[in-house]
Amino acid sequence: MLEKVYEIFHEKMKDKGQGMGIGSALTSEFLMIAFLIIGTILALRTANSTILAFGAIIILAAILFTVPTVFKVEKENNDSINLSSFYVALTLALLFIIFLGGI
Amino acid sequence: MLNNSTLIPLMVVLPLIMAILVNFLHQKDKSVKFISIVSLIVFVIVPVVTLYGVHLFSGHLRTGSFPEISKMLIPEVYMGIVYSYGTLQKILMLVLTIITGFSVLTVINKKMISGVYVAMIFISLASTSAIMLADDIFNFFVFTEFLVVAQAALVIAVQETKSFKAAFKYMIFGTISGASILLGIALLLGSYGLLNITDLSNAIAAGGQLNSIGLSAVALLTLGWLYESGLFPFHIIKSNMYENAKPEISALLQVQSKFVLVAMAIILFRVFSGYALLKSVMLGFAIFTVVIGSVMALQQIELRKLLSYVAVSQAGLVAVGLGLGTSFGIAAGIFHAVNDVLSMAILFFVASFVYDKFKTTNLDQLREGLHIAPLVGFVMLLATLAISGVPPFNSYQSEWRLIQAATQAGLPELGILVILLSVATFVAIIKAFYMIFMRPGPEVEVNTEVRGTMTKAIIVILIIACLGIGLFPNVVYDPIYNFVLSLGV
Amino acid sequence: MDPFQVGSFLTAGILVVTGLWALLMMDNILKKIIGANLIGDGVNLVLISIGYRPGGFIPEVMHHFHATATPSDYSYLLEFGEFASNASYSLPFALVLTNIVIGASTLSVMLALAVVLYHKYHTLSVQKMFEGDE
Amino acid sequence: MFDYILLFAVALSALMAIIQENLYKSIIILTFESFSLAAIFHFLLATDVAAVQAILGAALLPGLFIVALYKTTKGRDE
Repeated sequence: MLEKVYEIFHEKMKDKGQGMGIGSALTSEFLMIAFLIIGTILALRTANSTILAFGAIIILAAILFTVPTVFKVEKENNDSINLSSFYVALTLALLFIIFLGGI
Repeated sequence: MLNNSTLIPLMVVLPLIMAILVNFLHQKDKSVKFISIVSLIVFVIVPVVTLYGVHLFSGHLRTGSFPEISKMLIPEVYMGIVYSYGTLQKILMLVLTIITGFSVLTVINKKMISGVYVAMIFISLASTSAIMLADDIFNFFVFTEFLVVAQAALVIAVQETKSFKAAFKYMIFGTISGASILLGIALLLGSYGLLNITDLSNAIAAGGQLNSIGLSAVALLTLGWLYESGLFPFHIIKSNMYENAKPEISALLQVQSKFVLVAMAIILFRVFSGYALLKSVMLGFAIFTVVIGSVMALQQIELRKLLSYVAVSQAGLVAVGLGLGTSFGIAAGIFHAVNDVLSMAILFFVASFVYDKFKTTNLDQLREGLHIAPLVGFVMLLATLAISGVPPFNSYQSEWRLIQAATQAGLPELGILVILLSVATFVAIIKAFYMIFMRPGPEVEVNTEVRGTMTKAIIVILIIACLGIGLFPNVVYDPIYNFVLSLGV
Repeated sequence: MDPFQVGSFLTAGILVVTGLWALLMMDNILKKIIGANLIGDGVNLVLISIGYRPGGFIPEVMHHFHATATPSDYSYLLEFGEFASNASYSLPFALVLTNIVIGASTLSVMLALAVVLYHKYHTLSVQKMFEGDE
Repeated sequence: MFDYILLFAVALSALMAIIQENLYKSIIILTFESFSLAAIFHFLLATDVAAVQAILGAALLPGLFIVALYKTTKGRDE
């Protein structure tokens, strides 16, 4: 299993250094997965256990389908000004929805 | 507590005066050098000798109650700016002035001295101290704008295309955040008629439930907070700034943004005390920043970029402590800010040394550095241990308190996340350490003229400070905890 | 509220939204800076509208009140209470003056950066500047 | 009545300044917007702010923009 994952990362990171690079990419991959699981538990624990169970299953499925997530995260965090603008607009809207909508 | 301390405004006024003075002395390098060293000594001394208290500019102490809500009659409005100076401000001011001093000394030592450059450093110092001291919400806004321009100017001074781009992005989004902070202030002024933070907090607490105007103000000010501290949507912009400044200036910039984070979060907590949703939202953004920052740091193969993302993710960790909202959590977050600023400054000074010595910070081109600079390598290893929370050092104390506070606040999952993040930070920086100092390979080109005595002295002093705080944490932590308790948020 | 005040708030809202749209969506670097200027104008208009008092008078220009004046000595001066209930609220004006100056300085720095970036890339398009090769 | 027309003019010229393709025209419209805003400030009983806004909006701001535009379009022609 792990060898397979290593192969995938090896394929994806041909131009970005090997060995330690892949090691750190794997670390960040595990960190992302841990964050997604812990975030789901944190967000849904307050609701109720049925929602928690379903939400956890959905998130696990999502993780299985999106692995490796690291490269997607990296793609979303480039230096482009347009992407930052999009996220700023999104955040502004989100803040107003949260505070004025009273979620 | 309420003595009118005259020395307090000197912390803001002196740097501004000195900035104007060294700005006039452009190209007279010797006098700039002399004046900067003398004024730096004064800047460090002033916070030490100042008494705790408040300073009232052209004002008088309010007696009795605050004015009625929504009634903007002139005689009832309490005009005049108030600066307050307590134990927390003293600790933060000391750390800020000392690291500013180290940055300026490095700049002088590198013969890059220029009047305008030092002036910009002094203006950013003055703005940060004003943000920490001000008890007036508009004064706070004015100095955030100053800080944005001064920091952008420090990055522009590098004169590379990438730094121009970073500064332009920083200023574009600075306009948005500045406008949103001012709009939030305007909404508060319109509905309560007050600018003084203490009065405003009393008025809002007496008004009960926030109405929709107040809630809009919360949203706008939160956006401003996210920008000033470089959290989630602005983390790329902030890390771009750190990356494209000279490393010794990045050491200063990260101190400023972390302290502004703490100061503005305290202002928000005081103004909207009792509004729990604000803290949850802060916590959410903080967690997201921490994770994204670490993940991005692990991917980098350029030392300065790596350290920038680590700095951003550590700022998120500070915000996690503040977002927990209990007094224990807030104190732990502020304590982590102080600790983290010290160890992060060591790493940035090491990056500065590496940049001068090897003429590059690209990790792929560096190897076998331990023969050339054994002391720097050793201190970088210690700083790596310090920043990832290994026991004898200071971050261990604060991260341990953060985990404890998370558990006490009923969120033990956060404790797990904090542990994972310190592991990730350790992996990211130890990778850089290995590649610079340990990796075998052919010799790299070395600039023999650079001896870096000043940088070595600075990093040794800072690592000793880290060790000292780690061994005697209560010297720093207890005053912070008492201050947070006295805030009553 | 006075209808003129409501109109000012609406205009300020239009200014802020227009500026935000230009700042976030426009590709031209000078249009972005124009957007930044419009946002600042909108916020200033909000602040000034807060201080407006329908049918009141201007506190700075008409010297109806002086700090040391008493009604018996200066019969043409208003009493403090009358002044305070008729003059527009002047605290926001001070804030707006500060903000105008800060906005102008920020704007000039941004314009200078735009010029420098133009000389590096020979284009005004932000897209090409920020996604071109280093 | 005139003050309401000014409000409308400010909103419209802000939109026009953004939509306008020609940057020179855009800057002229922006100057008009700044100046009308100064007039609105006068109607909102803030004369001192109106004076500052009129000076900045009518002289400094278009001057800076025109200089920047001149520097950039001249570079394109070379």
